[in-house]
Amino acid sequence: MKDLQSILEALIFVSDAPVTFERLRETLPEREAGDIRNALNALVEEYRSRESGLYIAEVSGGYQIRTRESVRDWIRKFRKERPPALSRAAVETLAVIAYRQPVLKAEIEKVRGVDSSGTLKSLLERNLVRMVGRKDVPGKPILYGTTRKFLEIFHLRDLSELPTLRDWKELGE
Amino acid sequence: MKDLQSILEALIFVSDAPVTFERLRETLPEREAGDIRNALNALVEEYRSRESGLYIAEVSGGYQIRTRESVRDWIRKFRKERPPALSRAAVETLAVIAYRQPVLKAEIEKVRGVDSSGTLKSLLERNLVRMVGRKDVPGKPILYGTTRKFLEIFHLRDLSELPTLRDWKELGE
Amino acid sequence: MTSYEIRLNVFEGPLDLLLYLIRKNEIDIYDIPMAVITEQYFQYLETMGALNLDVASDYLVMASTLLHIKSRMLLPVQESAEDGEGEEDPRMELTRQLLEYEAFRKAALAMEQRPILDRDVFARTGPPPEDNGKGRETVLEVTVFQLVEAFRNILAKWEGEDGLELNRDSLSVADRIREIVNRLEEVESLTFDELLENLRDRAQVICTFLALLALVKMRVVKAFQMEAYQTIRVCLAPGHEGSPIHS
Repeated sequence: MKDLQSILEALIFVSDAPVTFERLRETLPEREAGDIRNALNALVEEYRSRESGLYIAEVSGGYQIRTRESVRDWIRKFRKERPPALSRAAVETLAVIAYRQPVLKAEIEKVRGVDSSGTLKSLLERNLVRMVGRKDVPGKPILYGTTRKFLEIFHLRDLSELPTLRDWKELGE
Repeated sequence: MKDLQSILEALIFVSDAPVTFERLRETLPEREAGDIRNALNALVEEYRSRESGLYIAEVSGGYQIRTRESVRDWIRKFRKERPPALSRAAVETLAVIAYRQPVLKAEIEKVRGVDSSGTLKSLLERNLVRMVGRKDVPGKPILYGTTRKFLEIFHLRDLSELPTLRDWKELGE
Repeated sequence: MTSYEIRLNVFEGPLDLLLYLIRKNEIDIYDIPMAVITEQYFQYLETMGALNLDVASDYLVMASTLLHIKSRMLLPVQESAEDGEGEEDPRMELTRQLLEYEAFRKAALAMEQRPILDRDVFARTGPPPEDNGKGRETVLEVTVFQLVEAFRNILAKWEGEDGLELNRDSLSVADRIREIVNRLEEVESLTFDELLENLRDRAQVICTFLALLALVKMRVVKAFQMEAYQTIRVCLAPGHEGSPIHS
């Protein structure tokens, strides 16, 4: 493995969140941006071709080493604590927020047809949703949006990676 | 890479401490101990020959993926450049200041129940908190408040946008 | 319990239930037979009642909507309403709502099928291996809600005190005057916004404003604008030193 590639691998490895290209550049100012980009691509490709238990995920605008889906069952067995599962209500609410942000609680509830306070609160607590501001109408209701952690958890590079909502509509409006 | 080897690699990767051979065996009871041992050796050897930024260390009776010494300087630089995330103590102190400002250090400490000098100093250095004046009592103690940067970081237009306990209650206790 | 009954708990809400009924009966969503759907919907609610399950109010609201639409369907269609347009099919609003909800439901389903972190794929946890963990504080990505929560938790330790309705001593105009001068002594000038930032309520804003007016009147402070409509800045008036209200 080439020098630059191995430095990048180590940097991505030590970080506890996806590492952005910008951050890698800042750490390696003496290197050309193009060289860093190429080395990154080569690294991603190397992980892919090695068919190891790991791969480099491009999520939330950055790079992160993760375990492959194929070894999922062993990891789950190995890790005894279970991360709280996302309920259907939670994912549904997240979908509305992800597509409609910035969005009011009232709008979420109108789409879902049910009170969403509890779900929203737990999404806030889990840091998947955040307050992005207040709407400038009487009562100044809170506007919600998704977080960086949401992108990380759902394996999204950015919000544009979500399929458009139209794809899910049976027919036109 | 062979199947067993990639499972072992992933298990060692996700663990937050060196993984012992016994723990690996427990996770893979359907595999022969000898096979596991061989796959582990092959894995260690593969990391060595790849000359990547990582290697598999055999430490304190277990296996752990670590960064090589050759990339140490970049790792140190990488860590230093990133402003460390807010610690729990910092968030707590910031919360007290945000909601109680203008506030004295003594008041913060009374509310938190612990000495907050260090945390306060780091919040000042990070420009999340500033001195807003002095209280007109003997000794003229400094009053603290939040900064514009605080608003930026928390996506607030102004302080009136801070969520209130009532907002929280509306989401159901 | 029959499988029919068990499903009741599975519905995410009235829209979910309605979609289920529509799909089960292979109904054209653009031409919903209101009588059939309303009847089946009520059957479900009755089963829920019989099982002593709490029927959430959301379901009841939908029940009345269904009845309302059904009754409107019975009225003769009024061609050429006053605004010239024919009256919309009373079911259209419901159809739109159902289609929209269904689109989000499908989106949610697609999201669930992604390789989800900590369910399907895993990242390294804990402190970086080379670091011996010493002195590293837990890192957090903080949102404002975590701030309120932190504050709420701290307050919870204090019995009697009621949340954000804090009994802070209200600042008097004199206090604000002193504070403005103190601040201006440290920086050259402040914008109006900067003066008003960190104020938590109307009373404080008013206090500050009155203080500023008083200072301008006493010629301690000068307010100025570089150009019309630009930010108003204030600074200490030339020749002035220190606070006017040294006690």
